[in-house]
Amino acid sequence: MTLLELSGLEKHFPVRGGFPIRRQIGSVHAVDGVDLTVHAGQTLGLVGESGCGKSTTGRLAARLLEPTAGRIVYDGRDISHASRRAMKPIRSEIQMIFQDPYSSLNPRHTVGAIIRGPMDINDLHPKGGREARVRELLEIVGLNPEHVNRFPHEFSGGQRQRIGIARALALEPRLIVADEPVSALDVSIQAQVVNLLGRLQRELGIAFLFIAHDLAVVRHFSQRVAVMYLGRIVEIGDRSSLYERPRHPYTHALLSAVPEVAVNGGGRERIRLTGDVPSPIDPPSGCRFRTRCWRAQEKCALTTPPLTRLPGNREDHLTACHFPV
Amino acid sequence: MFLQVSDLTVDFRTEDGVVHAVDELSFEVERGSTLGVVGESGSGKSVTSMAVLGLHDPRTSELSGRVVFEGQELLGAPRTTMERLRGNRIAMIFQDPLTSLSPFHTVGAQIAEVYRRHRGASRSAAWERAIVMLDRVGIPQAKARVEDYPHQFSGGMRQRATIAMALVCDPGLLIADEPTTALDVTVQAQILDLLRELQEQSGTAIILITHDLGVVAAAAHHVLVMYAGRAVERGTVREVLREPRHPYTWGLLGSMPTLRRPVTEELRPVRGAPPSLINVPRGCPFHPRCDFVELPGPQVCTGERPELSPPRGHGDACYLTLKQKREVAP
Amino acid sequence: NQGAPPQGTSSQAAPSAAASYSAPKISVGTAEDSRGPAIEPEGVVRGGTVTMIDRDDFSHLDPAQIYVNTEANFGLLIHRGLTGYKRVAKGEYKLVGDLATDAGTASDGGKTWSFTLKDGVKWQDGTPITSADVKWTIERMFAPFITQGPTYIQQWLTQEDHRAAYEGPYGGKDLDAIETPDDKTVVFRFKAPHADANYAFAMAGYGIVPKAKDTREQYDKQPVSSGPYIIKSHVVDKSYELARNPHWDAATDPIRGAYPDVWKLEFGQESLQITDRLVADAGADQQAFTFYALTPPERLQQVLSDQSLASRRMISPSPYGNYYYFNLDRVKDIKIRQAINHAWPSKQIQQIAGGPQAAALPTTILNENTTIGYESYDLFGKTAKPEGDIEKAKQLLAGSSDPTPTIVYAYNQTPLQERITVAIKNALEKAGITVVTKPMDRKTYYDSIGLVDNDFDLYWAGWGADWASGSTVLPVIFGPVADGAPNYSHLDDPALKAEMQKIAEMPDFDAQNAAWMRLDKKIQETITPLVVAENRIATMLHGSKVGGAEIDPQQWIVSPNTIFVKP
Amino acid sequence: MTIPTATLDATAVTPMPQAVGRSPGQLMWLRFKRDRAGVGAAVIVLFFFLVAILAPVISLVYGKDPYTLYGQENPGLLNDFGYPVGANGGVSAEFWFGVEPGLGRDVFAQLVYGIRTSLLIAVVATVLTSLLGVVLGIVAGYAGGRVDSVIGRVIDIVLSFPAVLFTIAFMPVVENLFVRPDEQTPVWLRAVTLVIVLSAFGWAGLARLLRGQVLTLREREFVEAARVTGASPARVVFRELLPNLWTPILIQSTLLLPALVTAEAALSFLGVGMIEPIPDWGRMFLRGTEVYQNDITYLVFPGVALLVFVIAFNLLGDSVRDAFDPKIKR
Amino acid sequence: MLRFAVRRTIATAVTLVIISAVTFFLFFALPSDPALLACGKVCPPELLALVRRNLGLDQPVMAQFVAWLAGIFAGRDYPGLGYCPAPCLGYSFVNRAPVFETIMDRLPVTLSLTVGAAVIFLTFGVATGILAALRQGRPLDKIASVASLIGASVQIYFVGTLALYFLVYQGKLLPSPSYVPLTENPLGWAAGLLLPWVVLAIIFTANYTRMTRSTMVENLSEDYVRTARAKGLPARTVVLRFALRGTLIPIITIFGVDLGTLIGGAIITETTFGLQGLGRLSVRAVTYSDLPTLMATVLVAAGAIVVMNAVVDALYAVIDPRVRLT
Ligand SMILES: Nc1ncnc2c1ncn2[C@@H]1O[C@H](COP(=O)(O)OP(=O)(O)OP(=O)(O)O)[C@@H](O)[C@H]1O
Ligand SMILES: Nc1ncnc2c1ncn2[C@@H]1O[C@H](COP(=O)(O)OP(=O)(O)OP(=O)(O)O)[C@@H](O)[C@H]1O
Ligand SMILES: [Mg+2]
Ligand SMILES: [Mg+2]
Ligand code: NI
Repeated sequence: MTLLELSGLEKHFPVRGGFPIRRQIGSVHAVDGVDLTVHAGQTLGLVGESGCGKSTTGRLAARLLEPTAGRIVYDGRDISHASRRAMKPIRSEIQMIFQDPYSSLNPRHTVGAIIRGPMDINDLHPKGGREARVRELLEIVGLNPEHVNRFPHEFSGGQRQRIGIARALALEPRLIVADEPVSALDVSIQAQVVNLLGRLQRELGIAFLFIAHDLAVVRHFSQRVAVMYLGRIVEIGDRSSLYERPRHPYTHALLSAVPEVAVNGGGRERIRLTGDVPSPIDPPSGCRFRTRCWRAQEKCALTTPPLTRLPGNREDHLTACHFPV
Repeated sequence: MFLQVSDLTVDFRTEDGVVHAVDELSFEVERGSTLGVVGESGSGKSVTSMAVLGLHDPRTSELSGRVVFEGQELLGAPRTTMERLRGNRIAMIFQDPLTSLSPFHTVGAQIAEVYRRHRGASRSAAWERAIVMLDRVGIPQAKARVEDYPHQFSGGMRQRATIAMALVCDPGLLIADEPTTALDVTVQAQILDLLRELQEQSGTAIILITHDLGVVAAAAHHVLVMYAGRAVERGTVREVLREPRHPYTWGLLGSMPTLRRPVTEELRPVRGAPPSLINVPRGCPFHPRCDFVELPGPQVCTGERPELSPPRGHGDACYLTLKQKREVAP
Repeated sequence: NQGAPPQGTSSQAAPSAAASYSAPKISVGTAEDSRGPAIEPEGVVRGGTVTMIDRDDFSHLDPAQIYVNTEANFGLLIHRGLTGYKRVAKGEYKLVGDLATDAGTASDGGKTWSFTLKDGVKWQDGTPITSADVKWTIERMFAPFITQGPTYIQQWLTQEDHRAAYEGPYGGKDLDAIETPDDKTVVFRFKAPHADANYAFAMAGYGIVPKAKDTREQYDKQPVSSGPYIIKSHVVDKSYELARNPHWDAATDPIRGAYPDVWKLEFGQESLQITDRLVADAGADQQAFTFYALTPPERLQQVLSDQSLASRRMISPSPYGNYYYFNLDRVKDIKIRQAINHAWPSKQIQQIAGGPQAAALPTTILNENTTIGYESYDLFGKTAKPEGDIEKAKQLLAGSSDPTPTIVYAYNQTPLQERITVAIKNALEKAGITVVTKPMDRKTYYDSIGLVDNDFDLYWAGWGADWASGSTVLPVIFGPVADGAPNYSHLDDPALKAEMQKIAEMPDFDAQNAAWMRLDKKIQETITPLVVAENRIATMLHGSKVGGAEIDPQQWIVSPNTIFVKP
Repeated sequence: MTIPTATLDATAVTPMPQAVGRSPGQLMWLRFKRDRAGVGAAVIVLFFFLVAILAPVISLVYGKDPYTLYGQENPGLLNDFGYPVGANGGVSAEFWFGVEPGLGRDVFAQLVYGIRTSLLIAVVATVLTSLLGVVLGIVAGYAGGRVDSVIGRVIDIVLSFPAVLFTIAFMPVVENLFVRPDEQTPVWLRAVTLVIVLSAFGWAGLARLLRGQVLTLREREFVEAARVTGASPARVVFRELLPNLWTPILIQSTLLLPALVTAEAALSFLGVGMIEPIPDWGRMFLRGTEVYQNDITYLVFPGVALLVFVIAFNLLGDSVRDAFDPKIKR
Repeated sequence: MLRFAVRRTIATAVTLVIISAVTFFLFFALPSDPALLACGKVCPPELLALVRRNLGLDQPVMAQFVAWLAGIFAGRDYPGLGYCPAPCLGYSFVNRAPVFETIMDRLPVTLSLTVGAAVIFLTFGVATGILAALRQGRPLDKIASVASLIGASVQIYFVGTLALYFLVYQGKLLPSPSYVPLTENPLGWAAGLLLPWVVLAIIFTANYTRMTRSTMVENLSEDYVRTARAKGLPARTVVLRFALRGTLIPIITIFGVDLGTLIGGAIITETTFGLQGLGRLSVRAVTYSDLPTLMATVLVAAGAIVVMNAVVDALYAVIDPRVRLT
């Protein structure tokens, strides 16, 4: 069942400049035509290199940003341009977990205040009162409920991320946009948090849009995975299909760049990309990956490959490439 | 031995107490080989590398032990000696390519400066050298980019520039402190390849510091696993990754998600949080988070602190017997 | 005149009985006295550069605009007039002819005055000064752009509203009342007798202006010199440099010594700093002195008790009158006015101003120093009880229309006046008077109290005689009641007016002065329109290499005429 | 949907051992307490406040008030020049700090009452300035766009406006505006005018600082976290941002206060401070610089009092800043 | 760079016009009538009207402001007073001179005072700041911080008065402060201004010492400084070429403000030392309701601050290549 659907979603940030009067002279095509769907109770992983527009997509999905174009349909309702008031009933259903466990918690609020905040704002009266609910949530995420009156700085990174998770859970959301929730954490703590999220999903049936740049982590937590490059989805598919039979050269490159613990793993073909991600202000024409793609041909520059199912792929495995691997 | 560190201890005096960042750490590096140092955040990896270069502020830190490089004792060596060695025989690459380059000077100037300082080269010769180095680390159109400022470089290019800067005097030892942590996977792969290439060309010894066992597997010959400022396991890459012996190494390996591990399986994190370095747990510092303290008996793990054994080859600091380890190892 | 804006204090002074100063002797000199050169001070040396330090630059250089003593004093260096005061000895002056051969000849009972110009008097360009220039000088003073200078001669020649009678020479019309029978003679015909007209001509305001070089408004910036110096450079509000005028001949000038070759004037220093500099007497400051920077009360003790300064000290009581005027429109009961006079804390104010050596406590309206034939009286027992007689004041109040009156006291808000106000309030309140103190903005102080329809009961103002006679004091401060006019009491009494008119026209100068003195007492006795305030005694210093420095007791400023520089 | 409770092992994570419950305020207090200079300064500042509050009591016990002209009423205290007769400015058992030259008031009583004036004006102006600065700074920073540029312009203009000239010119005008000509100018009017002038020109600096702070805070993820739960802009500003601005606000105001005390003294110097007979340090100090050659005592007492006061306050401000700034190690 | 210059010039001009307008209209609200002051003691109404007309005071305020503004660029004619050529800031009836002349006369004094003091307090402040940072926690650091605290707390009129008394009048160690044009006598220039410079420096140095120290401490722990040390560069180079560079930004920020304010006129300093600079000119202008002079000093004061801000912004880009000038 589709819970959230993004179609043709675009977000352009204005670039100001010009002379002598400053005006908009261009725009950052942070998100430039993204189509993806999140199924209820499932996780969609979103990976890609830094700056490719993952966070922007996540913010759009949580309606923290207003899309430039395209549609955001949540649970059958178009919320692309919904006002704050119109969003009110849905607000509690879409929550967010942030990348930085340090800056995402207000250093001047106690843990209790942080977790209770969303309930205050949305005027929720859970059974047993908010205080009890806060304690309950702390317990759920594996923190000592006695710590409600402490401040964020008294917690380690992993514990803080749990506080962030508890805050997101406070409104009993159906969808959580998790923007790189584990990137800032140490490996051992990262594993704790990933396990926690997995359990929450299983037990509470929450859907996740899980943003990360680490393909291995995404693989562990997502049923479906989308690969993003320069504002577009280049490949999206079921976990096993995508990891085992990636079709887009970029997905290939990403996967082969992940260092493996297994010594002399062998067998894996190693693809080394050269050069950098082009500027999102002036993205390449046609297929955006063509400037770094070893398979690129003339056609790639002329037409933009559509995100389609390639022959030999499973039904929901879509790829945007003219010359797939 | 090329570089021999023995019983290195680094303490920091802070407001809250003395931080025992590194505690009687010993290791060695052979000419032309790579030593991977792994451990979670705060385990003392960076402090160790900075100690080798003598970069700690003597007002807040206290160092003891021995650091012998090419037969020369570095701990307590006069400042001028250290200044002559740094950037010349021993070079360092830092974790964050954005902040470790001076934003105020051109990339070329920062590279050329090292060359002039240590080789007494002329301005133009040093500049030429900078271009050559940038070219060597794979910066396209090095001639044109040499006059750019760091902020005009992308993250990957900046890290290449720091590598160029480190290698400009053909150092015997390169300390790379998490050189790829801040970078994307594709760039990380490029950088690791580059380091390997350069090592093959000039036979530089490398200390590669990271918390990513995958990186170590890809780039190191030997591994040193650190926990709370101490070495808990040491050996060749194959030994440590294939047959890890210390429960902490197990934990590290277990918490790393990989592309191969079956997805149905949950990750096996090390439980708990890293220890305080001010009140390091008595005995084995890992015992509060260790699942196997009961096996050798709790008094044992909290009592005397375990040493690396055996002293050479694949060693670990744990009271479990090899047999016990084989039984409980995941 | 009202004197220059006071420095370091806003109160000005008259002599005290205790002080050992005698009032200056002023008499009219003969033609012989009017010959140059000036009498040399002892040990005079010619040449050198002298420096004068002061706070404010002069607002006017056009003689016709000069009324303030500082400007008049500076005018001595560049302007000459028909008559002037010649220093004969210390404290002794003679009114002599300056450009004129003598102090003038009156005829027609004082209605006609004639002067003859000396030979060899020249402008700075070498052209001779003629009677036409003198006539022109007076005529141009009728022009509308002349706003500041004295008006006596103009009024005497025409009428009280002299501008209405004649619009000045620029339209081509001349004034018949001035005759120039030849190049050397000039005759003034007044409407009424004025026995003291030769004193009036000694005012700097009647310094002459060359007819050929008159630039009207611009003349105020670049005057033509007839005196011993010419202005070499002038930076507004900052400095002057004067060099010798080659066409000035000492033999024609009985007044100006003009000993230094170069004058440097420096402005912008507060009197405190000037005093400190002169006390220090370091480097170039040894050749420095000040025209008008009185030693402020804060430095008096030091300056007066330091014996090493004795030779460089100049002391002179103020020739001005300082008064706290009652607004007669508001304080109508004479008993209250007299009660306040009795309660007045003169001694306290004196102490705040720096003590008996800084301020005298006069009891009369007319100033001892500038009144020929001065006689003292003490109506309010100030000599016996300078600190005020509260009991007497209470008695008077008890018998008045309002035993607990409220008095609105307006004052010029300077630090010193603030402190004086504290003492006044303190004293009057002891007598049962409620004092409302109103600090006024310095720059609009005179404007505010000058309004006839003001809301204050009591306020300070000063006035000084323009020459040594009551005729330039009483008829002025009790003159017409108008906005901006110096009759701050709003005393408007026809009988008094008539009496003053009568005295002014008395042909005998001495009799006139005696009459002014009697009127002074009568006014205080019968009307009590003011409280006579403390009068400051100036103490000034000069550098150790400055000679001949002396305070002109009439102008209350160091005269440039006798200054010389020791090598 | 119900959430099952206690599905997780709550002990999976052990709390960090050194994390004892301390709020930022408590932390600040702890750091502050350790700063001996700061505590000393705080004690002095407190002392000044106490003296200000207890001025009437002190005056009663001391037996003198700041208004009576003792020197003029009792002959023998002041000499002919108005200077105290006794040595050291007339310091005696009766007049602890001597007698004022000229008017002969009691210096001690004046100083004690003078604190009231200085403190009152400075405190009120500080509060007003901070309020204005905080409101405008936060609004500019948070609203951004046009509002920001308008406020930014106003800030620029206020900062480049010649405030002192303005004050000198308008102090009398304002007074004439509010007081009927035949009424006593109330004491508070001058004080109020001073406060208004000082605040009107003082807020811009703080606003600019806070605007910058808000700009960075706005980008912090906790603001987004609040917005994602549906928080209104008002809530974001007051509940999320404001608490984070207390530190700069507090630091600024503790440093602003002494600056205002000196500013008030400087205005007195230029003749637009408090008028006689209200005891005022600025004016006493100014008078001191005039009479110091004969009566240095009269300069020393107000001078030293003002100096100690301002130094103590600045020191306190510095200490508060240090206490709030974990980066500064002492 | 050129774009920046043009854009900032426009912005500066706009700001200055606004400030001028505010000043103009505010001071028009003053009760004292400039014409009355110009007119003199005895001032009949017709004469007053004449003065008004000559000074242009009979025009509506707005027209007067426009005339004043236009005069700056086109010059202005005053009937009865003559023509005031192009940078005409008006004609002062108090000084009886074109304001521009007076300003140009005072400016060298103020500039000499400012620049000399600035050189002292900048070099001295930064040097002690660096030393304090390097000797963090040592006696020198403590001394520097105590000294700077005291420096920041004292008043110019306090230090100035005492310095004058002890060094000039009593000690006779220094000549009494005065201004001699630099071109005339460089030594006399320096000697005459030495005391004001030093006194100003005492008060300003403090700020720089503190600022330099704290930013320096921060910068010394920057990664790139560590890199520089790891490169084997001598300590001196590390400090001066790397750590100091980042410290310069906050320093020039406050330096710009200080310089701007000082050029606008160090009122109290000039009063204390009897120097004839813009500060005293402005106070005098206020005291005498000399609107044209006042406007001009305000313009110079505000202009100095605004221009210094622009210069500082431009310097940011010179110091830090990351800063883009727009
Ligand atoms: N508010 C904004 N204004 C202008 N540009 C923006 C803004 N937010 C993001 N961008 C730009 O949009 C692009 C995509 O940014 P985004 O943060 O979505 O990337 P990301 O994939 O999340 O990267 P990362 O992995 O570094 O977090 C980047 O080039 C970024 O600079
Ligand atoms: N200058 C210092 N003063 C006090 N403590 C310090 C200092 N430098 C490092 N430490 C402490 O020493 C410990 C080890 O730090 P180190 O930087 O070596 O860790 P690391 O292993 O490099 O971690 P990371 O992976 O995060 O870089 C940490 O707890 C750190 O807080
Ligand atoms: Mg992101
Ligand atoms: Mg590290
Ligand atoms: Ni493609």
